[in-house]
Amino acid sequence: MANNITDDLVIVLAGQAGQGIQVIENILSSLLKGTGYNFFSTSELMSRVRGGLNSTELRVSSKRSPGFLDRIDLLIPLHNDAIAHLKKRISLGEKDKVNYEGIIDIQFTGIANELGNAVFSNTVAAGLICGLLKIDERELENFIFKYFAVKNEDIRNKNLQAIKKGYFAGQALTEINISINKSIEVKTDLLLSGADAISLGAVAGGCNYVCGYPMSPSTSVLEKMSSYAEKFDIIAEQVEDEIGVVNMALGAWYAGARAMVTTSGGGFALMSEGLSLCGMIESPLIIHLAQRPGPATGLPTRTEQGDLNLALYAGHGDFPRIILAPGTLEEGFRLTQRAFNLSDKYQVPVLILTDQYYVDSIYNTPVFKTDDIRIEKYIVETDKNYKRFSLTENGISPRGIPGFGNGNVCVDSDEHDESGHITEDSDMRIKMADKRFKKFESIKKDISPATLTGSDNYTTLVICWGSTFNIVNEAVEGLGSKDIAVMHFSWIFPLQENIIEYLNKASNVIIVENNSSAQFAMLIKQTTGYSIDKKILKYNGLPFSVEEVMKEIQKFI
Amino acid sequence: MANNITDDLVIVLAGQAGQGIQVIENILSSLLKGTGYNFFSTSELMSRVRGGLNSTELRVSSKRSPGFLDRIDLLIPLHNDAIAHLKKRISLGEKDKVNYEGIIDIQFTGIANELGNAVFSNTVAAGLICGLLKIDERELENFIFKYFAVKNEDIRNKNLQAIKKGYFAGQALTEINISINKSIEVKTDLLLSGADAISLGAVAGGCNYVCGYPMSPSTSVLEKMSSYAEKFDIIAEQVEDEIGVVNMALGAWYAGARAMVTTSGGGFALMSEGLSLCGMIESPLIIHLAQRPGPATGLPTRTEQGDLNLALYAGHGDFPRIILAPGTLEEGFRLTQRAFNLSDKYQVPVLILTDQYYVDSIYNTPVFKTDDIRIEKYIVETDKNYKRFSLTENGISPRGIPGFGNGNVCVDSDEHDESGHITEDSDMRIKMADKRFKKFESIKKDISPATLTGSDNYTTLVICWGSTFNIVNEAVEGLGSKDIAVMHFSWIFPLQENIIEYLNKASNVIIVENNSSAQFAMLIKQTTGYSIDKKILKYNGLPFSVEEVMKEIQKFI
Amino acid sequence: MGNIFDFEEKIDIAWCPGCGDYSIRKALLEALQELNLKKEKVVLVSGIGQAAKMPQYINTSFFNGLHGRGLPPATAIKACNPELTVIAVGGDGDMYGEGGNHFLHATRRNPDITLFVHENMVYGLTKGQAAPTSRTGMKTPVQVFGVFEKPLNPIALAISLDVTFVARVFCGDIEQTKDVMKKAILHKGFALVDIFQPCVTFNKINTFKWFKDNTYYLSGDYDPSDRTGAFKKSLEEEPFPLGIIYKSDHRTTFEENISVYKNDNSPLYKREFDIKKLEAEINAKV
Amino acid sequence: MGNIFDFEEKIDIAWCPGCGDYSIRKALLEALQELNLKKEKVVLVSGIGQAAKMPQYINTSFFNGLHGRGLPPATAIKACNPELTVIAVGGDGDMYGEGGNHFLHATRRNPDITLFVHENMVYGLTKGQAAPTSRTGMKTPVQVFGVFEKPLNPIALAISLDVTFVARVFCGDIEQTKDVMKKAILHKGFALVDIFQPCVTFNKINTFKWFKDNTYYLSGDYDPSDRTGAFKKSLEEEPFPLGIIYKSDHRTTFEENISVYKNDNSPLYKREFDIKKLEAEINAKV
Ligand SMILES: Cc1ncc(C[n+]2csc(CCOP(=O)(O)OP(=O)(O)O)c2C)c(N)n1
Ligand SMILES: Cc1ncc(C[n+]2csc(CCOP(=O)(O)OP(=O)(O)O)c2C)c(N)n1
Ligand code: SF4
Ligand code: SF4
Ligand SMILES: [Mg+2]
Ligand SMILES: [Mg+2]
Repeated sequence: MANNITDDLVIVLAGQAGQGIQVIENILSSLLKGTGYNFFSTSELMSRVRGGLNSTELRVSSKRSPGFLDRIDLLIPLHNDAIAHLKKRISLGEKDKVNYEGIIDIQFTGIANELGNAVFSNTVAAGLICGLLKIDERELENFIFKYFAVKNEDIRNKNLQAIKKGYFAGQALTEINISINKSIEVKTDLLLSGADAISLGAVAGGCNYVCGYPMSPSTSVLEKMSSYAEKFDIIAEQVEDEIGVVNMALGAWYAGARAMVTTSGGGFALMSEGLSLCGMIESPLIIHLAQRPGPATGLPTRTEQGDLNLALYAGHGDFPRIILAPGTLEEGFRLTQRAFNLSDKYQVPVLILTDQYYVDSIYNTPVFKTDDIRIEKYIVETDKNYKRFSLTENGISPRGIPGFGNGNVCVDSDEHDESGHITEDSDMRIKMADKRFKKFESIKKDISPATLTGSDNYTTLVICWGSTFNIVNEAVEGLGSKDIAVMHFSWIFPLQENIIEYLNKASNVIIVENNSSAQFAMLIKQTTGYSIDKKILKYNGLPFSVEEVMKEIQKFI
Repeated sequence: MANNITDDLVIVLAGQAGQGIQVIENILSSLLKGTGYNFFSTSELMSRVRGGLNSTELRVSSKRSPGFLDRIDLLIPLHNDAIAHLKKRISLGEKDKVNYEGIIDIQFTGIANELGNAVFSNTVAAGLICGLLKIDERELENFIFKYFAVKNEDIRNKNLQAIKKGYFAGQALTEINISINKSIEVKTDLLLSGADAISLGAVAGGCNYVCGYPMSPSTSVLEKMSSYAEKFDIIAEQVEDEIGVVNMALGAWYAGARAMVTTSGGGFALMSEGLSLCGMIESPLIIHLAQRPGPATGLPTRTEQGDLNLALYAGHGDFPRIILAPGTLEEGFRLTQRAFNLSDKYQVPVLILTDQYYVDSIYNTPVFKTDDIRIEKYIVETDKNYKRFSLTENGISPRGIPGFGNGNVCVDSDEHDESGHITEDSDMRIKMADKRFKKFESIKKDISPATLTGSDNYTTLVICWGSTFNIVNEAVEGLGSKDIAVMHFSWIFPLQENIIEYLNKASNVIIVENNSSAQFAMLIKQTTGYSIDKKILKYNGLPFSVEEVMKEIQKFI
Repeated sequence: MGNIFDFEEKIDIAWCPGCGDYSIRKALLEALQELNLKKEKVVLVSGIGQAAKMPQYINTSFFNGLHGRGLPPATAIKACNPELTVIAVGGDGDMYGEGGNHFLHATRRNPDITLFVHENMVYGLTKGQAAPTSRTGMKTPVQVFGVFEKPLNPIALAISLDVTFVARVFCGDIEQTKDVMKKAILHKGFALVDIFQPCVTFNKINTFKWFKDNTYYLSGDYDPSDRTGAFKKSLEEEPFPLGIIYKSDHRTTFEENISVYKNDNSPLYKREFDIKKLEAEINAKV
Repeated sequence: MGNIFDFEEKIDIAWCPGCGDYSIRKALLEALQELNLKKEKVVLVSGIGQAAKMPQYINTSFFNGLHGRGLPPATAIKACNPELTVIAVGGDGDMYGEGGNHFLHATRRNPDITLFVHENMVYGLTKGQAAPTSRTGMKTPVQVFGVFEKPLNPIALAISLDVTFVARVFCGDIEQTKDVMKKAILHKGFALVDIFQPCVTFNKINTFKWFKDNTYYLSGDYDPSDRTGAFKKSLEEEPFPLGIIYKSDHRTTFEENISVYKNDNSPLYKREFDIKKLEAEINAKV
């Protein structure tokens, strides 16, 4: 009996680190998206360079569906342990759907060995998928030629042969019928990872100084931005430690650059004191915080939304900050772009919270419009009477930089007077503390409200934030109920004040968070007094799957 | 007209750093307490070693009144700027009570100069106060002899002469009549600073490893503990930075010591990552965090309760912790003692929050009882099958240490299995995360409930925490209302769950916090949903005064 | 007879096949065994990185802490229980990069511990960025124009800090590695062994062959006790000298300077609390 | 004519009367003036401590950051605007203690900045604990048994790191201090001047007289270009040599290695954003 797969195909590749799964992902993402298929992929990797067991999910679909599914239509195990590994993962959700009888025996390694080397098995697998999807043979050939253009001829040819062998094997498979619609729009879509979206957003925000210290999963943004150094006039520097990173970035803003740092939990924790300095000297600062499961080293290559509390309160003393957490690639681009303007305008740190799932996932998305992009610079030329911390109505003092004008630009980590010099005057202290907080009121006016999707007349409201947007959204769509809406926050702090109206409108409020303590629910309670007791939490290092969220929501309605 | 001062005398000494105000404080505290007067003193100091303007308040009273008052009965200016300096301070509260006509001209420097050196003016001033209080001359002489015993004879004699000159001048003053009761109990009281209380508590907790990096106002505890090194078998080490401090302390606990670190805001911020490590390896750890106004360097020698949020959330990822904040010296001693047992029992970090006002204030308090003091050690001898993180009912795994038994004691900052080795198994991850949190349930049973003083049938409830206890208590007593009670928290986190019952009982809830954002009120709201809108906040670097709290409470009732 | 520091069951080692870390492990296992150390008395301490995983693969107690933070706990562990043999292990990023300040100041305290640094001139675990020791010109996904920073010279640095045992070995020579490890462990005071280690996956420049071609053994008549001479030697690069470059015994250790061991050398955990002393101290405050 | 780097009005200086920091300030003011630097083009950067208050008392722009964290912002400021003269100032605790790791690695980048460290062998601002440079045996309220750690030798350390301008002066000699400061500021690349400075309040051992008695001037024929010789010289203690101990010009600077200045030497803040390039990059992702 043939399996029919319509509109939505989930392929999972599993094998050891170093077996080249990433290569398959690279090839298929461009190729499939390029031929008009909606494409999504996400990986779960062990914290090791070789061996272990990793898996990558590729999702090919008729309509945009960039969310993680538990269901596996096609499992391609490149290693013996793969099935055992994934059986477990699947058991979380849809075990019953795994059809063990459906195993089709394709000897990837056998085929690859015919070409003289087992390393080609990944390319064979990629070919197989192309065959199943009936990709045009010429298109495939052209693509491969381009893809391996930089490699030497022998390697290119071997790969081409490998992919073709796989391709024919795939075409020959009668056990599976796949029908997925292609569309022309997809061809002109962008194909990006979360890390790409953040990096492009930073460039679009005028970022010209990037520093960081390698740390999964934030490194991809550091690497991307470093690769942009020449093209976009960016100083990109790897620093000795994260304390150096944050203090360097503050120096860069002070001297007139637009600086971003990129880090993860432990590295961000080390920046706490520097963040407090940022608050005191009222410097702009962009921090990209890609979360991973803690505490401590935790699960370094996996995903979690567990650092919200730290983002909210890191740094001693009181000072304002802005926290953003994009849900989609488009949002990642726009919010990061905007973060630079907001940070410059209000002279406060802006934190962009992503996570491993967000930065490493790839999908196609409509081309980002750039006509509304403005680099808003708030630097002023100083004169002899310039005072860096002049007390103003709204708390914002015009920001000068050294060397631009005749004034002294003095910033101080101690409490200071308007000129930036140390003071211990208790009245001045209050004026300065109040000034710093006054800015909060203006910031609130700039809040981008949460996205409400699903029913307008909801009785059930599902709250989520950051990277889970696509997953939760698809889950609620999947439930097909007229009573449910999803409220997704990408502007996290300061929290939108009218949220309480949305909560009160629902008889049933559910929160979905990829952490163990429902940190966003705590923020909501702390802001509104509203306690969300229905919590869907996950903290085993993996992202939510669409099915899982559906099932859990159903339990609550 | 003579001024009569009955039962409660407030003397303020003001002068430059280096003028020896601390010496007067030292002399008078022992002397007055030793003769049976209730004594309290507190200082406000600038962040400089010489110059500037500092002041110390000495309060001598018939009954125990260890709280800061705005009122000044006797101002002793040792520098020209003193009056201007204090006028301002007083203007916060009780300006009308300053009687400028009452100025009495005592030439401290003149008298000192007669002795050949202006440096004795402080001793003259000390003598004057003794004269005013009619201290027995012999008692004074004996005391001075002992006090200056270590100095050379000439210095001792000069000081004695100086103090006597002041003494006679004081006796001769007819403009002021002071009558304050002495009592025998006071003579057998302890006379301590907050730093002393914390240090003695640490010793009583079995502390045998102390490390830190100097930082006001926490240094006094580091110094005190260092001075105890020989007597109490303590390893005391100044470390290169606060990151080294926290990681060293974790190593010390791992090897079987009972370690404490002492730090302030910025230093604690730097420990954030280490705190998270503590959470992951389930190590005990005692952190004394003496708060000062932030952000950044802020007002380094002044007071604030502004680091509660950081204490609550420092460290990435989720893990349990305990936060304590003593209100009295007795509490400082007991809670610090207990912190070691709690930390060892639950294998969680315990934070003790004080502040500059707490650590630097001195007063007499009944002798600490020691009969109920137990050093509870939870270390087990290991065998070959020992597993450091064995999964148990209540989440607590018996804690072995290397070298005691035959087992391997393995701890790891990565997520780990029972034996302490790295794992990426998602089920084990959940088991371990749950295990860490399970301990929270047991901890809650150990909570010491808040102290309720004042009326039992209150309609107004004044909430406060940490160092403000004596001040708020005296303020509410002063209001003399039958409707007001004070609820003081020294066990901050996890927050006592039945607090909501107390809140609901009141029609009027007021919170008093020495910070700008009412951080404890936020914790209450986050825990209970209850929003306290009546806030008495102070964040100019100074402690509350009793009068100020009275006045502010009155506004709300 | 098996090595008691090895596991009886097969363990899953996360290093890449061919990684130099395997040789270092082999040398360490043999060194521990040949020194006849008691398993219960050995503690390995590390930070985070590929090198820092070493303790996971040795059958003893360990403290595998934070990236860059191996030395503070190692120092404290030895201080609290001088009966233990404490060995810190880490990568060049771990110990000289993130952990540089602890390296500087641990040497000033001079605890009687041993430090093995795997110098692979790259960040292995985070996939190939430059380490402080990376050679100038090396391109990586972050150092896209090539490393321009001057590579840290840990040997010169350690000699400037008067570390009293400073050695460099290449793990391709397991015998010398083991031999120097043993001497380092036996040395009284802080001992540094910087171990050249090829990272086969991310460092395509400083390969096994490169290390082989760019090192030489110190001659038999080399005098490691002359600090200035050792400094001069430490400046030699490509080829780098291998062996014990500086050694001296003029310094006291941290533990020797701690007051608690003046009259009693038992570890802290064995000591009893004397409430009488506390009471006396309290009463002195009356 | 007044010094434009001084204030016209009287300022309140928080140092103790008699503190060596006053002499350092005097030397610095004069050095800045004599170099004819434009006031608008000078930025002082510091951490926290008594020494780190220096920028507060010079009439220019400054970044007075966190304890120990002067060098990272100083490096970045110079990198973002190479037209500025960037001088970092700090105490021995600030720069060699809390900030030790930045010191290590800033020297590897070699930004064209100058670092003045006030070596008073004590923590001044926090009232008298040991600094990394405190001499062995010094008792303090924390080091109750006396310092046992080996004092950090910043000169040896800097030479081991190949800092290309390494000098030590005593602020008691304002002329030499000024002279060396000027040379350090003019030097291309990272320059360290370690300045002996008596702390009259908390360091009763290393007094003005002590420094006077325990220092000597390098002779005219001393050759600061020989690194090994300089290292040897740096090991001389009590008396300590004063002057430029090591100097070389073989290293490139951080700014010279930054790609943004390859074809355009204007500071970052002057540059315009080119949206076309962004659009091209976005479109390349189709
Ligand atoms: C605070 C912090 N920053 C960054 C990281 C990420 N990280 C883990 S290992 C490592 C460097 C590994 O290089 P090295 O220390 O040289 O060890 P190797 O893997 O080369 O043996 C980094 C940057 C971390 N775990 N913690
Ligand atoms: C993170 C942090 N830790 C500690 C302090 C407290 N602190 C301020 S200055 C200082 C040391 C001062 O000594 P040094 O750097 O030698 O400067 P000096 O005052 O002697 O000139 C310390 C420890 C701080 N401000 N921040
Ligand atoms: S990445 Fe390099 S250092 Fe790490 S295990 Fe592989 S070869 Fe060894
Ligand atoms: S404490 Fe010492 S270093 Fe600080 S100002 Fe006074 S004399 Fe100078
Ligand atoms: Mg390495
Ligand atoms: Mg100093």
